[in-house]
Amino acid sequence: MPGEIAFYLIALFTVAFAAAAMTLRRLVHCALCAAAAFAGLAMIYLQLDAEFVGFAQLLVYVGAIAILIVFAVLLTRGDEVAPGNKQSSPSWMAEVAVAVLVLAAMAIAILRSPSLHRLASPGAAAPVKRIGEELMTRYILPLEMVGVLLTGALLGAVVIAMRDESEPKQPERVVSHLSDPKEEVVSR
Amino acid sequence: MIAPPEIQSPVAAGSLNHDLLEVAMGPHHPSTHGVFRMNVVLDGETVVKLTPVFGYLHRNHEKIAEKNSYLASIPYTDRLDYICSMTNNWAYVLSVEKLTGLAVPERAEYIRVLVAELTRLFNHACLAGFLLQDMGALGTPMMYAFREREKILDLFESLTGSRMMCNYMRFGGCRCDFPEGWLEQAATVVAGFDSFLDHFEALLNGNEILCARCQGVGLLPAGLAVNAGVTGPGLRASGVNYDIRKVDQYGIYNRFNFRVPLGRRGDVFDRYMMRILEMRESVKILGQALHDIPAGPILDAKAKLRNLRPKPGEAYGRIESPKGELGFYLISDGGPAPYRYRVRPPSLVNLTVLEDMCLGHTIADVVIILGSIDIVLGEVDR
Amino acid sequence: MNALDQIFVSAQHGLAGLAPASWQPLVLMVLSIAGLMAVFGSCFALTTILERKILGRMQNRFGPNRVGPCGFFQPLADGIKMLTKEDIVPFSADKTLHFLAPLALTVPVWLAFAVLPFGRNMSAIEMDAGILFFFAIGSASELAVFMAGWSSQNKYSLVGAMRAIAQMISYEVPLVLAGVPVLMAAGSLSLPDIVQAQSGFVWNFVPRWNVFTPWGLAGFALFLIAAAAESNRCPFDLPEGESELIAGFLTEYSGFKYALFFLGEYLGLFAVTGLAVTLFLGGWQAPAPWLQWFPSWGWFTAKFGALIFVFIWARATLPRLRLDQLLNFAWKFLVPLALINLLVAALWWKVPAPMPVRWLVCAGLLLVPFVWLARIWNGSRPTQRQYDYAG
Amino acid sequence: MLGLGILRGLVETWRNFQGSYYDPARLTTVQYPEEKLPPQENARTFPFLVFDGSDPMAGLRCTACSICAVECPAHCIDIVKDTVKKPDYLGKMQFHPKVFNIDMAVCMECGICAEVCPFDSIKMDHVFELSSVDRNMVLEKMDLAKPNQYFQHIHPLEAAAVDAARAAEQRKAQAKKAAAPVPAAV
Repeated sequence: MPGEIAFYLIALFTVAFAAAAMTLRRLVHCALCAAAAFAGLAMIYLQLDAEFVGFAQLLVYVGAIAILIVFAVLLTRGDEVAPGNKQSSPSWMAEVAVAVLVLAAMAIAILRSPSLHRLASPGAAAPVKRIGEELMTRYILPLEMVGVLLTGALLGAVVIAMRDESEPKQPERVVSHLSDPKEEVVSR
Repeated sequence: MIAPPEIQSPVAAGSLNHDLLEVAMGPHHPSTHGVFRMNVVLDGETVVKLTPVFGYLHRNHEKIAEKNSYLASIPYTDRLDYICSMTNNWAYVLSVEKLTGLAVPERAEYIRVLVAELTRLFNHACLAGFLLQDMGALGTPMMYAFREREKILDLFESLTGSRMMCNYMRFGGCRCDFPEGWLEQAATVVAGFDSFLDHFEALLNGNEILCARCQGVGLLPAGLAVNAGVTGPGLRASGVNYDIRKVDQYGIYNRFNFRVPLGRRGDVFDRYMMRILEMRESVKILGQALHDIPAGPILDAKAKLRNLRPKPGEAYGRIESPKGELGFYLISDGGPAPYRYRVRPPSLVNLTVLEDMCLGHTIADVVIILGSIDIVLGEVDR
Repeated sequence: MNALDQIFVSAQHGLAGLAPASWQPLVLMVLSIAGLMAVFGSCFALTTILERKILGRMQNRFGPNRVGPCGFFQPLADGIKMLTKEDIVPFSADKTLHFLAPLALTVPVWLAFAVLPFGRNMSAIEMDAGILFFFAIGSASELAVFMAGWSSQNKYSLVGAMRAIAQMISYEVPLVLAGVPVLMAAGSLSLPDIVQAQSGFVWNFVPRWNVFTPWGLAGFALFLIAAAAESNRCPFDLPEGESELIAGFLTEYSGFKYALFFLGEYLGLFAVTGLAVTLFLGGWQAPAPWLQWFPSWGWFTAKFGALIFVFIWARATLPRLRLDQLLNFAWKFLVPLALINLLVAALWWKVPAPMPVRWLVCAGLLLVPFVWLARIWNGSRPTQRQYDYAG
Repeated sequence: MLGLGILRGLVETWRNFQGSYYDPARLTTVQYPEEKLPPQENARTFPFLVFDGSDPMAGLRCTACSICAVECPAHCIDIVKDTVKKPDYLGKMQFHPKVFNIDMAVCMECGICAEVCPFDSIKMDHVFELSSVDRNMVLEKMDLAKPNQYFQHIHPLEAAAVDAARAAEQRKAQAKKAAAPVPAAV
């Protein structure tokens, strides 16, 4: 019973922050709320005794991805949404459609999952060691694929970032008070 | 009724939405060496524009001197570059001596060289300390420099009665002779300074962080330095051989055997090293002066302190102060006060190249470039 | 010996035994938390005064010596000053975030102490993935610093916050990578297991601490450097950079909020130092077989204190790096070296050779890239210069 | 860039760290309220007026010539001459100051007043702990007057020279007086 209360509290926390992340006006607030929602997710994992996944969620999402979002918010021009503007994108229909499709796909996958129909055995927490072993043996191919994908993404990011460098640099402005001596005529 | 101006947050409202960030560094900023302000325009952390704003410490020095007698201006010169009061005194009395044609007894000339080189020692040591403080070294080198400075200030106190505002030199000589044992004490301090420098250099010179921070930062090309009138170690770091002690040979500097170190690149590191190397040379000069100092009077018999009325005319006296060429330009109309009294402060003139040195560097570099120029706001703003 | 060693554990259990049985787990937990907060709270106070005194001595000054005997009540005076100071919130600040930032920094840092083993059987929680917990918790402080810098609506704060984020992201990578060989060696993510893996002695006098292996030594150095950067210590204190940015992201903080930031930074330093002790210096293990009579928590404290001293020592000596150099240093020097270190550590376990040979081979394999990387990371320019003299 | 310079720097700070515990040349701090530096003969802080004898107002050496007030760079000395003359130590009739004020808030302790005084009347003091809760920093004649013994105490060499010179002058004046039969009006 206390576990269930905790679950509902955490779920409320997560959903509330996720909603706040979508509705708040200031982008930085949204980013911080998103980080809080990520932390809520991590708590749900922890409540499920999935220590490794929970901490990885914290480390990756709160520690890295949220920071990246914040960075992106700061580095781009933070044009604030005007207070009266209710709908920020004209193509909202398409977006809703995409969201519904994704939700449907995930719901189908979850509903079809066999684990839904049996209760988790008590003490089924996966020790870190076993996760590691599984990753290194049974799931080695997906792991390697993810690694290759991430490396490719990294290289792509580097290439994109490097393009600025190859462009001809603007000549450094040399400001010298001596370059054009302004003759001042003193009249008496 | 005028509506109150709408207060907007500086970050959200204006600057961040543009690419450039305008920051007013100073007058309340930890590393502007006094009340100095730099209006910096930043692109990220890179400086694209820098406007020095000074005058916060203006004390009307020149006009006060035009009201006071010649003698009464000497204590005011102490307060120009308040670290090096002795050299300020010297530059001023030198120009009055030129104006009046007074001679200086030999012993007084030696005393002047002694105190001026001692001043150069602690000024340069403190500068290195301040520079490292600006670099974030928590003042450790500065404290070591201050430790040595205390010893020199003790000497100054027993000689002149005051540690910093010495008010020591007079037209045609000096105010008072050494107290007993002063020369021996000075010899001890000078003898200890070389080992202090060894330890100081061991602490700093090879430090990788210092090298990385200073080398290639704040380049000052020799041409620009000459055109802008930069003098002192900053000019010599750019490779220009110009030391007024050698050029003018004022006082008795032709009697001493010393060299003028020259840099090759003109960056912050070279300017820092110029100070270190010049300290070594100053120690040499001090050794020779302490050895050769003759007995005799310290004030010219014809010297007249009170009620001095030089013949109408003008004079410009200049010396190599630790910060560069310090000159006093005086016009006398025969009255008890100079008709025109003008200071040529090295700090101010050296400061004019600040923007040229800073452009393209980051905000962290601005601080150390400013530190390497070695300004004292008392002299800049006068 | 055993009694002294376990004095805190037995005291905790003795006290908990007074409570009814169903409450005992809760009481045990509360006692651990109270103990941790009391010990590290006073450790914070002690460190501030000792740091100032040591810095003073290194700079040939006395340091604070006016309040109480030898100035040791100075933290108390500082605390009263901080508490009674006016709490100023800038007019245009984002008041909620401005208020939350110091809390967001301090609270997770306290959590990080939960997994550190301070002595034999002395860790608040024994967790399977302890080190992962530690790093996950530590990553929250970046957001706190960002909140502080952004909400102050001050340009210096904002620049400081940007610096802080860039620095923390960059240095977390080498920090974790430097610790990975230790996890490989111990085969566990649990900190007590890592300490246990370092027990015993080679030839009966060299402890089997990780720091005595080449990869451990390199990892230790990398870890310390990255830890200094993670906790904003000199020479990586750019986010505060008082000579450049006034006080960086702390510029608009005063009073007790400022004190909380201060506390958070020091606690972060303590936590990461404690982790360094655990990972590389054998945790609470004694350094020699004949010194095992000394309680385990005593050894932990001694090693911990020594490392804190090293941080203070570096602070007294080094100027700070520039931001671009700082990032170059992380990405072009620390990260490659940490990766090479990982390889060398793997080699260390796989190479069948007698100990000294193995040691020399691995040390050589680390030394060569070290020299090479050290030369190139800042654009390979010579540091020695020649000067001409005229006349 | 191998970090050797950093290590050398660390050695240097370590040397200073342990040196500060036993080497007095390293730890130069003087813990001020408890310890004080021995006073230097030449040291100068604020000016004071020297008087001879025991009565400050009768023995004041000052003759209200105002040279110090004119030469003072900060013009912080304010002198009003008395209307009656009094004999000085040589028996000569001299004016004395009715008002002699020095504004210590303006004074910059340069010592020029003492330097230019032809009567050895104004000298530089050694006291420096002058802070008070009182805002009035204008010191008057009574506050400024200090006995010659005090002057002898803080500036022994200078005071000895001054005293000798004054004694010689006095002897000369007495010899003159003995030679001249008409006594000067007292």
